Amino acid sequence: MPTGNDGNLPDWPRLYHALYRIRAVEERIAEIYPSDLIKSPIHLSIGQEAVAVGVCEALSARDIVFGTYRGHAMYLAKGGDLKTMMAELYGKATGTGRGKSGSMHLMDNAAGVMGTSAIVGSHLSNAVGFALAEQLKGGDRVTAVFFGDGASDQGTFHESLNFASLKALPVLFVCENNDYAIFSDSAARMAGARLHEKARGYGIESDCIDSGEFTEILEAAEAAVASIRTGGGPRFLEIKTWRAMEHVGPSADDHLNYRPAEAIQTWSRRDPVQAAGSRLAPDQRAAIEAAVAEEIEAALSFAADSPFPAAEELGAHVFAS
Amino acid sequence: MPTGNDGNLPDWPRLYHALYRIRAVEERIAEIYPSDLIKSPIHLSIGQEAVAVGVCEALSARDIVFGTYRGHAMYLAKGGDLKTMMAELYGKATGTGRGKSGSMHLMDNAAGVMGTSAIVGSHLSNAVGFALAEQLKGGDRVTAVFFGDGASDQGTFHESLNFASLKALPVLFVCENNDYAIFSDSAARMAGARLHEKARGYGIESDCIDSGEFTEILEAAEAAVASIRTGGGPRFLEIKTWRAMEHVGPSADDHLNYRPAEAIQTWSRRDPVQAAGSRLAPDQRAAIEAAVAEEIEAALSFAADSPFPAAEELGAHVFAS
Amino acid sequence: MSSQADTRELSYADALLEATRMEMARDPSVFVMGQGVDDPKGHYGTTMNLHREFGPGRSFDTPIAEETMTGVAVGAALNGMRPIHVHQRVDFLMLCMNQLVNMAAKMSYMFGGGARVPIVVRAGIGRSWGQGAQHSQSLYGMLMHVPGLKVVVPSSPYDAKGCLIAAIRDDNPVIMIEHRMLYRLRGPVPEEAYEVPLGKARVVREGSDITVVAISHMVVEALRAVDLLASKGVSVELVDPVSVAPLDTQTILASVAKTKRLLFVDNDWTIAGASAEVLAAVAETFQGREPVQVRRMGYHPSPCPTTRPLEDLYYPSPEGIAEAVLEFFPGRALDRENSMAERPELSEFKGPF
Amino acid sequence: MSSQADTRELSYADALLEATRMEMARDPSVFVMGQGVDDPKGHYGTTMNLHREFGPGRSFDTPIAEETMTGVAVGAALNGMRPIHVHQRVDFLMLCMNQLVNMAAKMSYMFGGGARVPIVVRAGIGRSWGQGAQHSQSLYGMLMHVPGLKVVVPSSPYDAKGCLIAAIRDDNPVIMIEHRMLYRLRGPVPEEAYEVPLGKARVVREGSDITVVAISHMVVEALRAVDLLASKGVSVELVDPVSVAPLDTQTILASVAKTKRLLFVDNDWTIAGASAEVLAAVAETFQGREPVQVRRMGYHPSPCPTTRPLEDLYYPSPEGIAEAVLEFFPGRALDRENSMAERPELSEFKGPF
Ligand SMILES: Cc1ncc(C[n+]2csc(CCOP(=O)(O)OP(=O)(O)O)c2C)c(N)n1
Ligand SMILES: Cc1ncc(C[n+]2csc(CCOP(=O)(O)OP(=O)(O)O)c2C)c(N)n1
Ligand SMILES: [Mg+2]
Ligand SMILES: [Mg+2]
Repeated sequence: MPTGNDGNLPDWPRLYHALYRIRAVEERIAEIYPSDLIKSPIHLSIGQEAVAVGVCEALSARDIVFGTYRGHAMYLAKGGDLKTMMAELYGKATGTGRGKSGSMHLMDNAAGVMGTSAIVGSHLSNAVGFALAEQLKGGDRVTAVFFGDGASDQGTFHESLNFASLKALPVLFVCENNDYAIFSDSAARMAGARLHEKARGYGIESDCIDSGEFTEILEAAEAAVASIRTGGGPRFLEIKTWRAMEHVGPSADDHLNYRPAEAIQTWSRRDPVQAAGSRLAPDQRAAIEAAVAEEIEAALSFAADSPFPAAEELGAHVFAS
Repeated sequence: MPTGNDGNLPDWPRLYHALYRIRAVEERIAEIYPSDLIKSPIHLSIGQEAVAVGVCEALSARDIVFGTYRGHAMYLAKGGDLKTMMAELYGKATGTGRGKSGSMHLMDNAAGVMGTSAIVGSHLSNAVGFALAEQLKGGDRVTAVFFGDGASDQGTFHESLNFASLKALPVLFVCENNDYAIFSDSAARMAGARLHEKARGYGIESDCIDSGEFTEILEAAEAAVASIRTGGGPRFLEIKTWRAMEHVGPSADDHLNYRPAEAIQTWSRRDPVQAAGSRLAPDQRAAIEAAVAEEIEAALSFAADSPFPAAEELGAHVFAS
Repeated sequence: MSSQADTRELSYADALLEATRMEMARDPSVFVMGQGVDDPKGHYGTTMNLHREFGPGRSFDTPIAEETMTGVAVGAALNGMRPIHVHQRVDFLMLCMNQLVNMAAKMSYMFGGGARVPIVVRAGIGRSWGQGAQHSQSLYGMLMHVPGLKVVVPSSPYDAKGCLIAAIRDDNPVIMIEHRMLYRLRGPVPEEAYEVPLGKARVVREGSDITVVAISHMVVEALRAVDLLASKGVSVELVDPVSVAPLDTQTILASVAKTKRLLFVDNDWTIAGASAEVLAAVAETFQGREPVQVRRMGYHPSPCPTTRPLEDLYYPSPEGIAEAVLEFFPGRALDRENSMAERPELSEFKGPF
Repeated sequence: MSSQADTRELSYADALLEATRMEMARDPSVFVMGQGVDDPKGHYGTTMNLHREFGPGRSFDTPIAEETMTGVAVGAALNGMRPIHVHQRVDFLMLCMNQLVNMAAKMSYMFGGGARVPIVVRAGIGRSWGQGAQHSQSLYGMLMHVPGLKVVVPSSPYDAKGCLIAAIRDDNPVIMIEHRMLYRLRGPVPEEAYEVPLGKARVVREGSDITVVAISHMVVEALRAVDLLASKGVSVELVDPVSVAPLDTQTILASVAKTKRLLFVDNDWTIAGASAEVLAAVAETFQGREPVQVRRMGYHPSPCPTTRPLEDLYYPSPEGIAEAVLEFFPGRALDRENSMAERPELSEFKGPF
């Protein structure tokens, strides 16, 4: 797990490990999916890993993240447990949510992953509220909230930015702008200025990274987190990225031709995992990949060997007690 | 009723009539209120009349307005019937809504007053939808929607601006910015840029009038309506104004000291009704005022003499048929 | 119903598409809006290519902004249009309850008849696999509480087409609840346009020993239960309310008056929902003067879990329904081993959504 | 209850204020948020000067943005706080149903116990005059449909204080429905902090001939009806559920088992609401084996009109309740002329809101 950055050069082996690990986990999930071991919708982040890893690298272990149904990358980047994640996908009692969460609602309190939601946009205000509580308590944790471009269609996006700015809350808004909400491109949904510009309209310092470059993301995130941590109030990052697979499910869907071929090519050239991997010596890279493969197989065994929840579990946890 | 402007100088006698008539009606309502003839909350526009009259003057009789519970001024400025309005306030069967609307839900189809709502912000999207239908049908009516600064707190404000801009709809957003939502001043609710600037963020041409000057409002409204009518898409007007009375009810409440004394004085000097009246010769003014007084008393008699709705009316109109 | 026997078969999804196309062709004020309605999947095919056939102004994608887009539909309706607003899931209606409950449901009344709001809100419900707490609700039990809203829950292709046409032509807000596991269900659907009256229950199967009322996909499940009961000598009368608001309690109560037994199989939570309303009507009607036995079943009173073993317990099943029926008849029991219904729409589902 | 007799009297509003102050003093994680909570009226006095006493961080005004502010409360709760979110009117909850139903009600379950959401949502309901269609709903009948939400409807100052304290200390989302015509009602309230258990009905008046269940302000109206019935020889057992979710059907059913008669006076629409749920429970419990007579009354099934003559028909009244009770006892009738209850909270109301 990334443990914060000390201002030195990026530690590429560690970063490649983080990026590659997410990729490998998701590719393995896609491979397994047709076997029906995972009976829950999966929204893969393949292609988008740099956002989660770049931002979580800038966060400390105690910081908090909120995310969406497309949450595997964020969960893993923040240090979420892989074994319990895989058990959750398999619907097992040892899963992050005892089999009640599935892929869409991963959570890991110990790692600061406060949960993921499948109602587009609805978790932004939860993150803002978490940050409000942090401010009220005088704590120094930063809350980062990941969301898609589609979430910005919702009024709560604006209400959340407004309130965060009004109270100068320690929250980092991270827009993973992959330009699509399912098949709908942002031009069909959004008028006017870009999102980070709209965020500035609320008096929130905002940045955009359009290149997909990992180091740019990392630097912007570090600057933002540092400013938030020292009482600078909310910050906003709009990070362009690209979803390589279909919106939901284990496959690619570019044969449906809803996205421009040129953009597909551009972003395939920018693949963040390949880019990071190419910075390493082949044997170093191979060692990382082998270690990841081993970890994944161990997690899968854990998941496979775990029991399904007992019938009594159906009625448990409706209320906390 | 104003019938649109022909580019000549303002017709002050007519405008004063429109402004004074609203003022006089509301003052009369405030006077009557303690007698309990009006058993329904009243939100007076005293002090804000220039907005409604200025904008409606720029609209044609066939154009459409949507407004709020603070709707008397808009209703009257757009040509809503005074008799049925007063009957409605008295809860009578001859009222605009047969006694089911009260002051907060005035409507006059014939005058293009499409209704008023008491859920802050909720009618913006209705106006946008009305304009969408107008566009789909190829009609040329402009839809204007009046709302307070408080309504802009709601996410639907943003969603509505976004969609109106996206579809280039013939809708005029009119923000009556009296700086308060009940006792809450806008600084306690809003961060960042001013509202008309936020509107620009959606690619909507926007104007602000801070002076309270009637002619400025009128000119801005005429320019906006002309542009909308010729296919220029939505426009936005932020018009600063001042509520002279309490949020709801017949009295002033400045003794509660929630608004700066200086602002109270400034806006009292800017009273739009006095300003217009002072442009007229005293006898001309007196004649207008006398005519208005007569009209009001006739409306009150109509209201007083009308019957209450029969018991069967309770179950009628749950569904349209 | 006999006239349907000769008619062509369509899937539920195609019946909805056909209804929409016919109404759009007939009436230029009808249009379709909603997230993804013009996308390559066309909301399970139900809006497929409408934007091509009728132009992009009459079937269009929207921002993900349920509150405002519902308000837009309401406003368009006030200007004479008849919008059909499509939502992937009823859960998302929680974002536009304000427009539905405070605006659409109120306007006719609060303006004394001066406004009408002919909108159709189509919303998907239902399981597939692992949809979880936020994508598995039904909520018609909540929506039917509000005067001014009509709520229909068709279970067959025939009713899907007829209800949608009736809903489009209705001058009021109509919410249409569509279970995803029904979209591929096939059944007879007349080619012409026809209306299924909103507020009239349908007796799906006549019987004399017990009245089973089931809603939406539970009608399919209840029919399977009836098959499982074939050898048990229980004559089931199966009633589909088709609409929960208005709710045709008369037809249901007439059946109960005959059978003296009622099992309500809800497709939702039962607390203060459709089944509560019908059981209350039974209490009011019979006033304990006759020994009318009642029972309701529905979603387990919890959010929906994702894992299959718990999901299977969460939803009523054909076997569970059959067992519940038999409990009304002491001494008869189901042999679970040899009584598992085929449920192709569930067993053949392979994801991803 | 006898211990209350000696205690000091407080108004319902003051009881709420006292509960809030005590809990804020006891527990630094408790805070108050909502439109106007720090304004000169302090939400009918219930939040008066809390910002002065505890600082502006612990009682603050919010933007008019119900969805997001509810989400903020949820998020703060996830971070260990216990927010009390105050709404002038339950109607505005239609703007935050998503946060209540899809988020707050789901989190504990969908994270397998990994999250808890201790929020209190206070919402006003009820008439005064001419509030109309958009400011007169109750909607607890809708909210109680959703597993994961608790919904309380206290009718007395004693229960107001005790329920609010219990709600604040509860680890789950609790919605508290407060009728405006109760705020000035006075009654005994112990000085110390105490909890009224959420989910326990209260027998307000013991009796043997008929069980009347009434909710919120209808408890007050039903007590007046009982007075009107004094000379009619009908012994009424009056039960106040106090909480509709969880709903203590046991206490109600025990009373009905005794009286064999139930009149439910709802403070909401009855369709698929609290009264439907209780009548359904009666049908389930007695299975028509005993002649249990039932009836429900509530808001007229329409939006609320503004004019007083229709408003008077829209709401159950003491006289209407008394007449409904007498209909259970053929031959006895109310002399309307000489039986008009005093209703100071309504007759003395002079606006403006
Ligand atoms: C409130 C709501 N409306 C609609 C949906 C259906 N839906 C699921 S994902 C999605 C697209 C979201 O796009 P974006 O926010 O850009 O995230 P991405 O999937 O691209 O990561 C939509 C519309 C939903 N889940 N919630
Ligand atoms: C959704 C909603 N939340 C809260 C309220 C309570 N409320 C009534 S008027 C008002 C203030 C609105 O202020 P503004 O929009 O500026 O209009 P003004 O009263 O100043 O004309 C509020 C908060 C409401 N009616 N609707
Ligand atoms: Mg996206
Ligand atoms: Mg204002």
